[in-house]
Amino acid sequence: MASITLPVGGGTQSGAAEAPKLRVSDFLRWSVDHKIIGVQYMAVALFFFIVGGTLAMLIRWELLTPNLDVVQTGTQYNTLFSVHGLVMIFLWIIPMMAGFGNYLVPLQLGAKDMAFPWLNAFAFWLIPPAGILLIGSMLVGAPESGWTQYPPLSTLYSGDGQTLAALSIHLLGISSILGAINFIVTIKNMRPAGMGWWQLPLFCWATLATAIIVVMATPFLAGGLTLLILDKIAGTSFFDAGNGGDPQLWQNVFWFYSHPAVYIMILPGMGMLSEVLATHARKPVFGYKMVAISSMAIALVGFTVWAHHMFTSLTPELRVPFMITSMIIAVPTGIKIFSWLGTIWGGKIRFTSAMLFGLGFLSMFVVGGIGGVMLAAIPFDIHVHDTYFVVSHLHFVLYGGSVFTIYAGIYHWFPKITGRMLDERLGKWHFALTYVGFFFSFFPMNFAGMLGMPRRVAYYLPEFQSVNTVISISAFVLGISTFVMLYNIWISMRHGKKAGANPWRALTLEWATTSPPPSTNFIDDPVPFHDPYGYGDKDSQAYLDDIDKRFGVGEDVPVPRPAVQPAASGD
Amino acid sequence: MASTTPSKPSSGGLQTTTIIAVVVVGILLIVGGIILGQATPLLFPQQASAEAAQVDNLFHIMLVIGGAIFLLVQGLLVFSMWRFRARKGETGDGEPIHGNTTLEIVWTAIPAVIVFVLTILSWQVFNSLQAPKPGEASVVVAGARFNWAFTYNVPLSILGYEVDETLLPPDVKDDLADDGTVSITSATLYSYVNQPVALAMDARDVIHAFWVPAFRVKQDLIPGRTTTVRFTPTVADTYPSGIQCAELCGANHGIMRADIVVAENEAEYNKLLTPILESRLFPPADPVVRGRAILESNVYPCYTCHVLSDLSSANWVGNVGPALDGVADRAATSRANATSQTAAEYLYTSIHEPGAYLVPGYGNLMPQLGVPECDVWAMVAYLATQSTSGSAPFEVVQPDVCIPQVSGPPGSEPPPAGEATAEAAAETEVVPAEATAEATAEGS
Amino acid sequence: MSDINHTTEGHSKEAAHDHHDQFTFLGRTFPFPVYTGVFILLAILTIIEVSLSQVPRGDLGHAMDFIGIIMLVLAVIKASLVVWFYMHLNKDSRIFLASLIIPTLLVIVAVLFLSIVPAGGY
Amino acid sequence: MSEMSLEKAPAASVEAAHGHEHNPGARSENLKFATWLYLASEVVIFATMIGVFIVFRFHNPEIVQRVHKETNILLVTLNTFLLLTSSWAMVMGLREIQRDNRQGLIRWFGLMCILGTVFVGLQYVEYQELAHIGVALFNQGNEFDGFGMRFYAPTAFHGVHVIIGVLWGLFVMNNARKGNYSSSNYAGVEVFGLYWHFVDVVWIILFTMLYLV
Repeated sequence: MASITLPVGGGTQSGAAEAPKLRVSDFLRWSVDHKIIGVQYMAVALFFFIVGGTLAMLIRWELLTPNLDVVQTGTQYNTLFSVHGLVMIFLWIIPMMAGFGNYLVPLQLGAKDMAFPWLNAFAFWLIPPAGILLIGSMLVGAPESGWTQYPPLSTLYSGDGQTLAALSIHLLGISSILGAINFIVTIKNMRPAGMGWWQLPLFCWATLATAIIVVMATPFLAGGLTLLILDKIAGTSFFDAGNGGDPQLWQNVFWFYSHPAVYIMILPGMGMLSEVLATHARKPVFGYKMVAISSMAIALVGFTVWAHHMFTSLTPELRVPFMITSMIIAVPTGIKIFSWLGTIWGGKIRFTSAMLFGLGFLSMFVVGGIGGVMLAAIPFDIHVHDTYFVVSHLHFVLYGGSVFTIYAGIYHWFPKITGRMLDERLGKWHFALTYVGFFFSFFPMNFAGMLGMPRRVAYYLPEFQSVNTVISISAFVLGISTFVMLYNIWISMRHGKKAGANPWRALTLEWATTSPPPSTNFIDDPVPFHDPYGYGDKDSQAYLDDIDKRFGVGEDVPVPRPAVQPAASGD
Repeated sequence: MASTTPSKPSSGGLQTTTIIAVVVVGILLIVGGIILGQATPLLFPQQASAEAAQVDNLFHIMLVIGGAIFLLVQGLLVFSMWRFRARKGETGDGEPIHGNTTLEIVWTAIPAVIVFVLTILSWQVFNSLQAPKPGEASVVVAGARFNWAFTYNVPLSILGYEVDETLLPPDVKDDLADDGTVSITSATLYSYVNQPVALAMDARDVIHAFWVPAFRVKQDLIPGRTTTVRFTPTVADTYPSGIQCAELCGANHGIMRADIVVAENEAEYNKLLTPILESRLFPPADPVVRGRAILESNVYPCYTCHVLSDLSSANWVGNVGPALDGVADRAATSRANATSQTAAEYLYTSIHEPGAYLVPGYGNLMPQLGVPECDVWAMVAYLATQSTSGSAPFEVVQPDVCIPQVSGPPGSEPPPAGEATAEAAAETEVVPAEATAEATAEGS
Repeated sequence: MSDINHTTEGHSKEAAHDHHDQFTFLGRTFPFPVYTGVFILLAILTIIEVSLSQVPRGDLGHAMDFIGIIMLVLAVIKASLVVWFYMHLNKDSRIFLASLIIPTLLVIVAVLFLSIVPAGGY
Repeated sequence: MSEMSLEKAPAASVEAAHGHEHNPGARSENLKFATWLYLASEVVIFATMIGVFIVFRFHNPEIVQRVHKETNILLVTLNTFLLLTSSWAMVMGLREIQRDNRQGLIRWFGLMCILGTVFVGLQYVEYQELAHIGVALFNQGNEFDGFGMRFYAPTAFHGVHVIIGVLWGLFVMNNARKGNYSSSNYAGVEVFGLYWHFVDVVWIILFTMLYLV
C-alpha cells in the first residue's frame, strides 16, 4: 500500500466530532434510522430473553424431582418448554442477530442507512405484536407440542393457543424475510468505493449468508404454518392421517425451514466472533477467504441436511443420504474453528470481556460440534434421538454458540452504540458465571440422554434425579449470570467510562465515526481501510491514529495507543 | 501443535523440531482420545441386545476421535491464551499473517477424511441394524396416548394340554388361525435371549417413538403407516420401564413406558405367555370380573387419562379425560339428557366411538382403541358398578357371543383374573400415590 | 455475463424501449414486436396444452404419462417466456436470474423428495 | 453540523438521510433486486402448496382424474387467457411509460385490472361449480376426498395475490395520473410488473399442474 488511506474522505479535519445525545423516547417510537431500529431489535430481544429464561428456570425447577410438583399437569409442563423454545429461537436469537445486523451492516459498509429504511422499520414493528400473540397463546389453551409443532398433536390434540403461536411465528417469519431482503440488497449494492467482495467485513459476509437462507427457507415455514393453521381452523386434513393426510409431510416441510434456520441462528454470531477475535487478538483473521466462503458453504449445504432430524421416522433407505450431507457440513464448520484458532495464534491477546466470550465460544462450540457429528451417525442418533443428548447438543450450539457470540458482540459494540464502556470487572464475573453455569447445565445432559432420559418429559425415572439436580442448580447459576449483564448494561449506560470513537482500535468502518454515530452515520463519505483486519500492518496504525485524532480517545482506553496521547473527549 | 505455528511462514519446509513436535502432540492426542474412549461403557445403560454392541462400538470410535479433537482444540486454545497473551504495557499488534494455504488444506482434508470414515462405519452398522434377521418373531405394537400394547400370535400348543376348540368363546374361535395360533395382547413386551424380534408398530392417535435404551433401538410410530423396528435381546432380565416413548405425545408423555421381560429360552417365554393366553381362552364368566381384569391389565391406555379409585392400581393418573368415579350415575343421567340410547349403550358407544358424545369441558382426545366387542361389553358391565350407591343403577346385558361356554382350562381352576399382567403392571408404577390422589381430587 | 456489481444498469434501458419492435436472438436482430409476439406464442402453447389434455388418456393407474410430461414441459416453456421477456431477465442483471433459479431448483428438489417418500409403512 | 444530533436535526433532513438514495438509477436497481428476492421467497411458499398437491397427484392420480372428468376445462382456459392477456397489457403499459405516454399506461393498466378482476370473479364461479359436485375444503366422505383442500389452498392463495395485484395496479394508475412516473422514473411500474408477471407465471404452472396433468 503506497498511500495511506484515511477514514474520512477529503481529510476535512474540522476538529473533533461530537457524538449525538440519544434519549430513551427516541427508541420508543417509529423511526427509520437503522441504528435506532437495531437497538429496538436488541431491547425487545433482551426482554424476550428474560421471558424465555424465566420459562427455562421454571422447567428446571420442575425437573428437580421426578414427578410433577411446580406445575399441575403435564400439559402445563409441555407449554413451558414449547413456549420457551419458540421464544428463545424466534424472539431472542433471531431478532438479536437481526438487531446487530441492522446496527452494524450499514456502518460497516460506510452507508447512511439500509437500502430500504421504511421496510426495515416495518419488519421490526411486526415483532412486538407477534411476541404478544405468542405469550398470549399460553393463556388460551396451551401450545403443547414443542417448538416443532408436530401434528397430529398440534392439530388435533392441542388447544387454540397452538393456532395463536402458529400465527405469531408466521408474523415473525414475514419480519425475517423482509429484513433479509433488505440485508441482501444493502450488502450487494451499497458497498462503498474501495470495498470489493474480499474487503467485506466478515460480519457482513455472515449476514449475507444468513439473509440468503432466510429468503429461501423461511417461506417453507410460512407455507407449512398456513396449512397447519388451516388444519386447525378450517377443517382441512393435510396432516391428519385419519383423513387422508400425512403427519410426516409436516416434518419434512418444517425441517426444510428449520434446519437451515439453525444456521440463521449461528452464522451471524460466527461473523461477530471473527470481528471480536481479530480485534482483541490484534491479528488478521486467519484465512479470511476461507472463513467467508465457509459461511456460504454452510448456507448451501445447510439446505440438504434437514432429514437428519427424522432419523427415527423417515423411511430407512432415505436416511443415509442425509447422514452423508450432515457429516459433510462438519467440514466448513471445522475450517471456521481452525481459522479462528489460527487467528489468535501469534496474536497479542487482550482478555477483555468480549474476548473472553469469544474464546468461551470456541471452547464450547467445539463440544457442540463434536456432539453434532456423533448425532449425524444414524445408529448412534437412533439411540439418542429425542433425548437429553440432543437437548445438550442444541444448547451447546445455540447457547454456547449463538448466545456466547451475542454476549461477545454486546461487550464489543456496546461502546459504539452508547458511547460508554461496559464495566469490565462485572463483565468478567458475568463470563465466569455464564461459563461455569452453562457447562454444568448442559454437559451432564449428555450423560442423562445416553443413559435413557427422553427429552420433553415432566416425569422421569428416579435414577436420573441426581444428574437433574446438578443440571438445575447450574441452570439457576446461569439464570443469575444474565442479571449480572443486565445490571452492567443498566449501570454502564449512565456511568460507564467514555468510550471514544474507537476504544478497541478496530479497523472496520463502524469505528471510524463517533460513538454513537450521528444520524447520517458519517460526516463525509468514509474510506475503508484496504483490509478490514489489517492488524499489525504499519499503514493500519496510521489509519487508526487518524481516527483517534479526528474523533478523540475515550477515558482509560482498553487498547493502549502506541502513538496517541489520551485526549478526553468533550462533553 | 507446533505445526499450526503460522509465525514462521518464511521458514520454508518443515523443520525437524516441528516434525518431532507434531508427532509427539499427535501421539499425545491419540492416547488422550483412547483414554477418554474408555468411558464408553459408563455412558450407556446395560448392553442388552446385539444391536447395542454394534452401536456402542461405533460410539467408542467416535468418542476416541471426538476426544482427540476436543483435546486438540482446547489445548490449542489454552496454549494460545497463555503463550500469546498481551503483556502489561504491550502496545503492538500481532504479526500480520493472513493465512497459510498448506495449513488450510490440511485442516480441510483431515476433517473430511474423518467424517468420510465415520460415514462408512455408520452406514455399515445401520445396514446391519435394519436387515431382517432369519427366524424373526413378529409382534404387533400399538401406541396410544399414553400406553403400549403388544399383540402376539401364540399357538395353542404352548398350553401343554389339549383344548376343546369347540368350547372356546365365539370371538376367540373367530380369531383362531389355521395354524392354530390365537392373538393375545399384553402391556408387557416378552421375548427371549437370541430371538430376533421385528415389531410392527401402529400409532392410534399422535406420533410416538418406541425406544428401548438397553437395546439402543428407536423408531417412531406414525399415524397412518406401520413402521418396523428390529432387535435381538441378548441378556435375560426384567427391564422395568424398559420401553420409553421418545416423541412428545402430550401431557403424560413422560410416563408412557412399558416393561420388557426377556426370558432365558423359548420354554420360559412360553411359560410367561401361558397365563395371558388362558385368560383369553377362558375368560371369567362374570362380565364384571372380566371387565375389571381387562382394565387392570393395562392393555388399553384408559389408566393414563382417567381416574378410577375403585381399581387398586395406583397408576390411574387421569388428568386428561373425565374421572370415571361415579360414571354409572352419570351414564344414567347423560342417557336421559342427551341421547336416545340406554345407559349401557351410551357407555358402549363412549368406548367404541369416543367422539360420539363428549363430556362437557373435554375435547375429542380419546382415540379409537380398537377394543374387541366382548371386551367393551365386559368393561361396560364393570363400569356400570361404578356408582355412588355401589351397585349398578342399570343392567348390562352381554351379547350372546360374549358369554363363555367354559369357565377354565380342563382340570384346573380358572386363573385369577389378570393376575400375571397385574403383577407386571405393579412394577411399572412410578407415579407415587399422591400424584394419583391429586389427580383424583381434581378429576372429581 | 454482465457485471453483477454495477448498480445503474436498470437505467440504461431507457434506450431499450425504442427497440421493443425488434428482437435479438443468437446475435441477430429480427424486426418483430417482442411483447405481442410472446403473447401470441403463449396463447398458441396454451391452446396446444388444452387440446392435449382432451386426448383420452385411459386410466391413470400410474402417476405420470407421456402427455402429462409434454404438458409440463409446455408449461415450463410458457413460464420461461414470461420470465425472460416480460420480466426482462433478457436485459437485467444476472443476479436477478440467480435469485429466481436457485430457489426454483431448491423447491424442485424438495418436491421431488416429498414425492418419493412412500405413503405407506416400512 | 446540526444533523449530527437527533434532537436538533430538522425532521426533513433526517428523513432525507434515511430516505432514498439520491441516484434514481441505483434506487431502481435496489427496488428491482428487492422485488426479485421477494419473488424468490414467493416461489418457495407457492411451491410448498403446489408441492402438497403434486404429492397427492403422485399417490392418488385416480381422484384427480375423477375431478377432471367432472369439470369443464373451458372456463379455466378462458381464465388462463384472461391472465395471459393481462400480462401482455402490463408490458404494453410499461412500454408506454418508457415512451413517456402516461395516458397509454393508464389505458393498458385499466385493461389489466379489469382482466384481473374478471379472473377472480370467474374463479369464484368455478369454486361454486366444484362445490356443487362435492369438492369441498374438507373431506366429505365422497369420491373426491383429499382433492379439495389441496386444490383450494394454492388456488385461493393465488387468487389473493391477484386481488392484491389489482389493488396495486389501481394504485400505480393513480400514481401515473398524478404524474409520478416518466420515462426516466418508472421503477414503481416495473416493480409492480415483476409482481404481476410472477402471479401470471404461478398461474401458468398451476393451470397445467392442477387442471391438465
